[in-house]
Amino acid sequence: MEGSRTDFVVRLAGESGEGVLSLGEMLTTALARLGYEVYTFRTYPAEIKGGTVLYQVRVADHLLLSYGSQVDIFVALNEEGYRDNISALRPGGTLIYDSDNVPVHDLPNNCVVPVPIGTIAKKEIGSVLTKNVVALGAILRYIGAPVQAGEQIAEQTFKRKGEEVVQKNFQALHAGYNYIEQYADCSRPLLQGVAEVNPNRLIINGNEALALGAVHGGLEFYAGYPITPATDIMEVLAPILPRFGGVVMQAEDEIAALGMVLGASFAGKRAMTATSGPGLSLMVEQINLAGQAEIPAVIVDVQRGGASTGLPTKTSQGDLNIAVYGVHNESPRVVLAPTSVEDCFYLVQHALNIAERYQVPVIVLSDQSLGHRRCTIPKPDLMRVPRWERIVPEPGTNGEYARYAITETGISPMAIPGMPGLAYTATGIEHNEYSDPTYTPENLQAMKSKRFRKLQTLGEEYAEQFVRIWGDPEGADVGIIGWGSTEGVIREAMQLAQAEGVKAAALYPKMLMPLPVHIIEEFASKVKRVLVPEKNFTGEFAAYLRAQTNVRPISYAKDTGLPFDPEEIKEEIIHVARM
Amino acid sequence: MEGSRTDFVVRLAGESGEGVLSLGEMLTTALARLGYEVYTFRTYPAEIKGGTVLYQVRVADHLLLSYGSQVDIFVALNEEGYRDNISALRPGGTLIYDSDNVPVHDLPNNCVVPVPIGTIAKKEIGSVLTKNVVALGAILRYIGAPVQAGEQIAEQTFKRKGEEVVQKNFQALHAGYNYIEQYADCSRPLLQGVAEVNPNRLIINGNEALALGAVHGGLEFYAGYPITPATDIMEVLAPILPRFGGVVMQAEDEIAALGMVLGASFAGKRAMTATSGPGLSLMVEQINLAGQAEIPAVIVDVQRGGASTGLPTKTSQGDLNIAVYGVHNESPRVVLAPTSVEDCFYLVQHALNIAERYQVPVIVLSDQSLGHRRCTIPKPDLMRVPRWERIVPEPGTNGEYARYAITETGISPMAIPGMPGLAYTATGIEHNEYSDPTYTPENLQAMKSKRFRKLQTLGEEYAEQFVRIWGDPEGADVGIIGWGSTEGVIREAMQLAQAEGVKAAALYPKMLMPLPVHIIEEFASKVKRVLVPEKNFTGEFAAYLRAQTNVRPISYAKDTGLPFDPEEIKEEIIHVARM
Amino acid sequence: MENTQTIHVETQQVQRQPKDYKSDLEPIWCPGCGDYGVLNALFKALSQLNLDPDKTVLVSGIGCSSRLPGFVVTYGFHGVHGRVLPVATGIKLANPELTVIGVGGDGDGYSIGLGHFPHAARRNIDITYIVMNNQIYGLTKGQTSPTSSLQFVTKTTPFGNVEGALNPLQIAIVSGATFVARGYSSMPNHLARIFAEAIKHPGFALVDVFSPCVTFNKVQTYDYYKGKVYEIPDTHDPTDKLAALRLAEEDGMFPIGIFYRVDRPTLDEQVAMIKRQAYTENPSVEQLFRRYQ
Amino acid sequence: MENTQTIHVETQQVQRQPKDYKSDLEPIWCPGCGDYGVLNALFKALSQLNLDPDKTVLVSGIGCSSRLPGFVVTYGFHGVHGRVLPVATGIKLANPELTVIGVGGDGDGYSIGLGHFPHAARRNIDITYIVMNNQIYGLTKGQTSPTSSLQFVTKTTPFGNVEGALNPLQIAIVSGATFVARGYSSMPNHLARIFAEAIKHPGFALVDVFSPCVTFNKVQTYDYYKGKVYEIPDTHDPTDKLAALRLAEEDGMFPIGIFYRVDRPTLDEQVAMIKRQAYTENPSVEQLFRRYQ
Ligand SMILES: Cc1ncc(C[n+]2csc(CCOP(=O)(O)OP(=O)(O)O)c2C)c(N)n1
Ligand SMILES: Cc1ncc(C[n+]2csc(CCOP(=O)(O)OP(=O)(O)O)c2C)c(N)n1
Ligand code: SF4
Ligand code: SF4
Ligand SMILES: [Mg+2]
Ligand SMILES: [Mg+2]
Repeated sequence: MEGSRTDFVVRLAGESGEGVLSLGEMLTTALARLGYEVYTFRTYPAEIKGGTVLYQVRVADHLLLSYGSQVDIFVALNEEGYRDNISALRPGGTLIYDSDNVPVHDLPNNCVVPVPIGTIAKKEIGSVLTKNVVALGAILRYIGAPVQAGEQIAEQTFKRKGEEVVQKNFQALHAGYNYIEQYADCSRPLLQGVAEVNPNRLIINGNEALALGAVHGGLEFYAGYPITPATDIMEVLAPILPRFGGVVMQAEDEIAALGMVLGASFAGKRAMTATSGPGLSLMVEQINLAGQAEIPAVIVDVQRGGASTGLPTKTSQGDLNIAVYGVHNESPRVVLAPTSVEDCFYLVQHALNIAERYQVPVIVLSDQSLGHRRCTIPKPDLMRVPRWERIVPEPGTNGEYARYAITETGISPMAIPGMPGLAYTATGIEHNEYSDPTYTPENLQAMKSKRFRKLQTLGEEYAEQFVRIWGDPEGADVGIIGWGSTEGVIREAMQLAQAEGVKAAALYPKMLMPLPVHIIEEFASKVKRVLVPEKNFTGEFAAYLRAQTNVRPISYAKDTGLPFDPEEIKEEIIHVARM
Repeated sequence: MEGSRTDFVVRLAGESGEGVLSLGEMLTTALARLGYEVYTFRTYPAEIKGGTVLYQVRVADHLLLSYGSQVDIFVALNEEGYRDNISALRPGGTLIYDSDNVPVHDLPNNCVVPVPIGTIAKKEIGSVLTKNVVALGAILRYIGAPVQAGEQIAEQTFKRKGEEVVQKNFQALHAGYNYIEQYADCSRPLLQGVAEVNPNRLIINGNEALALGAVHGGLEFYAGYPITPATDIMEVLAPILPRFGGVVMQAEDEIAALGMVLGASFAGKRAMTATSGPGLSLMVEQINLAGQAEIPAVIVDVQRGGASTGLPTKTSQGDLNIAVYGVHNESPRVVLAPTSVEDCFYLVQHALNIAERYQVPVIVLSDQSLGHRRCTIPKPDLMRVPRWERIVPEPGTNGEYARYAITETGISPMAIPGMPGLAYTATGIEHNEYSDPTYTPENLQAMKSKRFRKLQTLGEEYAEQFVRIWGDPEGADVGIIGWGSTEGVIREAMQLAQAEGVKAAALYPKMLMPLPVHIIEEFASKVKRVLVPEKNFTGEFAAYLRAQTNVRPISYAKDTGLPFDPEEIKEEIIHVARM
Repeated sequence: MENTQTIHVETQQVQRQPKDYKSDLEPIWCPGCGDYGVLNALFKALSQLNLDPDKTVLVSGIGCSSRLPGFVVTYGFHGVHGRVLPVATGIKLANPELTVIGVGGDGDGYSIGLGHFPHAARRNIDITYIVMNNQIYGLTKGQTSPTSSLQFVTKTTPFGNVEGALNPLQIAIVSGATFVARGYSSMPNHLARIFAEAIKHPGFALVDVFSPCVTFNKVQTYDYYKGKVYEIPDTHDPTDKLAALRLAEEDGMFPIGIFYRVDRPTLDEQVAMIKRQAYTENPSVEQLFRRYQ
Repeated sequence: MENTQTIHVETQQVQRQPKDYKSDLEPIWCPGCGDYGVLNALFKALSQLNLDPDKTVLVSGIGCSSRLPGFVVTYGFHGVHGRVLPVATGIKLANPELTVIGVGGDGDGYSIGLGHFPHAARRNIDITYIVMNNQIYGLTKGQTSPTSSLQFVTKTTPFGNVEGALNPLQIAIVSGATFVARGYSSMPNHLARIFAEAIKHPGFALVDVFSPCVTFNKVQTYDYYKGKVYEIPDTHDPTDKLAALRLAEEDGMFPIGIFYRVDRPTLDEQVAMIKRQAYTENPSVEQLFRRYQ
């Protein structure tokens, strides 16, 4: 980060239901369109109205790996938001606040900018609904962005509500912009220089990237049941998939959603569902059916905070255990975890591919912080992940087709209804090669081995391709093994640690089941100590590594509902290095 | 076993639906009533009619630990049963078979006794339904038991069908008995001496023992949904529990069953459900609710074979993973595993106690082989497990009661509807001490710690009491760490290994979560190698031990649908000792 | 109607006012949400019946509406999505002395929870079930629900809803519910009266309530219901099943009031009878052992 | 009735006989089980319609009855307990060319599976759903089911069943099913005719079949039905919803035949329409990126 000219963090906090999320999204898009890199985080209460929404955007002229450690500009739109977040503002940072709503006490170390946002919106513009656009104008001016950046996004946002609304919002934008121009005494142009606008970039979040990736990966059938924070995957797909000839169904619950997915997949379609913890729990029985009856299916779990209903709008990495172990008795499954917004686009294509080729359920573990992380990514490469098709048998004569033929790879060619002479009955009862119910010990051993052999084949052929290593493990003080959404923040923390003289390397396996055991053990053997940071309470991944590999890691498990902070991880790296 | 005079194994095999199970149960009870120890195993097809039923009973004048390794008398009632089982008959053993049904080839090393069972039943008695009682008579005579033993059990079995039926069956019994007397040329009185009849014994299976234990443990509410092999727990309870003032409800599915249990428990009753793998899968979401909202509940899982529908009438130990890890995000739970039929009676009382005192869901992992194992046990000691009651608060003033008060033990006194001034709302949303929804990181940490602290408290106070050690680990060649229903067979295998000069010891923790880590590590440190035998495919317990302790065990995981054979384990012990 | 077994009219005690049932937790609903009307009507009904908060339990699932128990001073059980009725059934069977009221949304009760609804009805368990039917999923920000109208546009049905709407009243009636009613959150006195009748009714009582979601449902608004909602005339015979089914048939107008009300033994009564029938003095496990000797 | 979109009458092909649909797997039902009659009637219906086994899918759950797909030479999906209808819906939406028939028991469909049944009906997905209703759980050896009669004694209800029986026909009708019928396994020709009509019907078709469990149900036996089962007279108007509901009302006699039959757009048709409406030539993900630039 040394040498970079622009790198700052804006945090917004305000009443739920008052347009804070929308303000954050507009600000983010406006800045990204100016050519800056952006990286966001948001969290909001589980209620529709009431409680505080928090939106944080980090802006820089270089690649961003986290949403930052400290806040440079804090925009407080309600009292509770102010109270809960003011301590995050760094000394010397700026507080911009709605002086109609927020009583502010002495802040000797900060620049303080009161803006009567409510009054401006109501009195000057004549609509309290424009409050967030007044704030947008004020922020843009304060950081030195041109007002046109705001106009463009306001127009796009309000276009479908009619010209009148657009004009009102233009007024609001300018009012906020001008207010700062006239009254603020410490406004600083934080946007240094002019970034170059790169058309080969997207401003997108993890859920959106995953949905688009699935469409590109040939998704033909989606069934789901709404649940925070996964619902927007279905909402992105609903208007799009039919254009590609696909179907999106809202089911009556998650059990039905996966039932429909399995039906569609059995009938030959690439099929997927997305949910969060409570929904995944309800799917457990049929995920097992998919493993046992060898029916392809992709199940996306956008993990959220807390057990049971827990903290539905917060983040966590708490579903690893149920993803890898949530099955009565044993059937094979694959578990993948994307590590970045960009990765969401690609990994879901792999998930669809693996499900089809290996006839297994594939669980994709995203999380709220990744799903709702809006940031700039290079425009995805549409050629990167080639399509794998299901292996189907030659037409045959009914009664002769061995649906569950025992093969070396474990993969048995799978017929699709409509194919002539291959009629068979898929079943979750233990069966022989011809899918007839069979209960002998010999058959059980043969069939279970065959099914699990598929994971072995997959692991051997592809484990390496799903591993990313950062830094040089050879002789590193600390080797981090992490998973999922924490990759960026860990990389940033490694840089920070490096600056303090501690050498760290990191390994991220995106395929968690089957686990690339040899690669992990090799990595671990090169570093002095292994640290496993994760956002949960019991250290699920660390325990999983202990169970599956010879690595004895140090677990850093912390469950807060919020993503890691790079400073915090840096401290932990240094702590472990000096242990 | 040296020095014992009576110890032999009878295996019965015949067509499903033709009374083989009932024959097995009559034979077992008759022998047990004569004073012998019995130990049985049964398996049957997943269909109501068709396929082969297998029933094996081992009879001895000393304590039995397994159903034996080799068959001394094989009774074949249908052709398929003969074909599939004849190889299990030991050289020198006897085949008794229904000569109307089973074509037998040369068996030079065996004594072969054809009995025209069908003809006798049809022609002589006039009812094919009496076939199994004809067989009973033949077997009793062959092994040297008095015919009265058969009369007593036949009377008891057929009494409620009327005197006529009883008389027909008496005839059948005698016909079979006399047939052997007259025609069999190698009949041997295998029952040596006269055992002493001990009135302080029960002839009972694991499911029955568990159901009675629950009643004795103060069970007040049971809701369940039928599923093999757990249904008989509900069937035992249904006529009994109302006599004790309790309620038994058949719910519409397992989700509803656990919902009812949680409702009843919330309302102050000791409540339980029982199911098998598929049902447990459906309960996952609400087990998590119980953990998070701190509602006592006991969930019995009588594990069955195979993933998904799998092998519903076979046995396995395949549900350990889902029992300990089957939860999205993390909430506390306790997992217990009874190791013998006798243990079922006691452990379920502990389960109810722990659920009540610690306000957690308690999963009890039994399995088909244990649930349907009928054997002789000492009459249970009704004083052994003292009752623990729920800790309730003093009456208060509504609005002031801190339902989820943070305490040192983690246990917060729990009010019961009806108690004055303590109205509160139980909730699965993350909450503060007053059960108000709360989403801050600090609260999350405090509450999650509090909830998990209960497991720590439990583990520290009671871990030791749930551990059984067999043999002396100090310097043992092999230290076995096992769980659940395999305890008896492992003990017998250890004796067999000892006879071949290999010293083994075994540790059985009946509390699997929280796991008595220190005790396990201490045990492991004393033995040369640690072997973990279990009836599943992936070695779930071995992996769990690796994850939770510093032990690096050798896994012997074998999934066949049938229990272990002591010879097989002995071989493995010797193999590991010589590794 | 006899119903002493279900509610606790404590004549000795002070008459509780509606506000006495209000908890310290402020409702988190959007201003204008229909659920406020439902909550207020419930306060009134509880007060009319002078129910003891310590002997009353509100059970809910997940949704905006399902947050209601926290706003009332009674015992409450805020469980998982869709499982109100099994939990309520368990509570009532465990302690028939309690007044048990299930509450929740149309998604909670008629979508994911639909597998329990006809069973609770046919069992005639003595509980009241209040559904705040806003024809949408509120808490997850506006998707179609099983009661959403045809052509309804949401983010999950951008081309318009193509699924026929469920008729919860008819389903309740044919499933065996013994009290079936509908109310409207903007008519709180009428609604309170229905709630009181439902709670007093011994058996399974459904009250489906139109409770507009002002934030996400732009079709079934207060305006929409204006002129369409009318009270069921006295001429309707609520014991006539087919008449009730006909009245509940969808025709663009919305009668509110009691559609159906009959008497039938309740599950809890019958379970109590079984207990009395089976009862043995000083039952002991020792006795049970005999069968296994 | 127009139904070319659902079934494949291949005039070019040889006429298939009932036995041509029989698979090599022998049914494992007890001798005398009603399910044999259902299987034979299904063979006949398939033959009458001359359905192509390669374009027909039987979907089932778990139970004695749910083993049926294995005994028929068509594609089959033998899933988990209670989830027939979601799976069948997924198959039909994925490939509307297929004829999709759900089969199962009363436990599978009306107990654990009841949460899906009204939804499939209101969506009017074009599938046929055959329930072998023996008023008991066969495979788990005889427990009460939601259609068991009052007082029915089983091992789980030793004091007699105290829960009212569900009326699956009425539930189907009020939920929006467009074809609702009942048959009897001992009248295989009548049953085959109903099956054929149901399969031809475009939309959700329920056929509830009395199919006695000779091993565990000692009340609803063949004798029991004798004289109680009668064919619905021609005077009945199957498009009259209230008349259908009345006819389905329980009164000790059991009419069989078609209770209700109407036309309404099917889910699969409407989903196909949405696809046509949304269709863009050569859709590309590249285009979708624009919104995110
Ligand atoms: C198993 C599960 N699936 C999905 C969700 C997400 N979810 C929460 S509330 C809700 C539906 C809310 O609709 P409704 O019940 O009508 O209540 P409303 O908010 O409209 O009052 C959903 C789908 C969940 N909490 N649990
Ligand atoms: C989730 C789950 N719960 C329970 C079972 C056990 N089970 C198998 S079949 C069945 C019910 C069978 O009754 P029904 O559907 O009426 O079929 P029938 O055998 O009478 O034809 C049950 C409860 C199961 N397989 N899965
Ligand atoms: S979102 Fe709708 S249902 Fe939820 S509180 Fe707001 S208005 Fe009410
Ligand atoms: S148990 Fe009943 S339903 Fe099952 S096959 Fe036998 S007769 Fe048929
Ligand atoms: Mg709603
Ligand atoms: Mg049945």
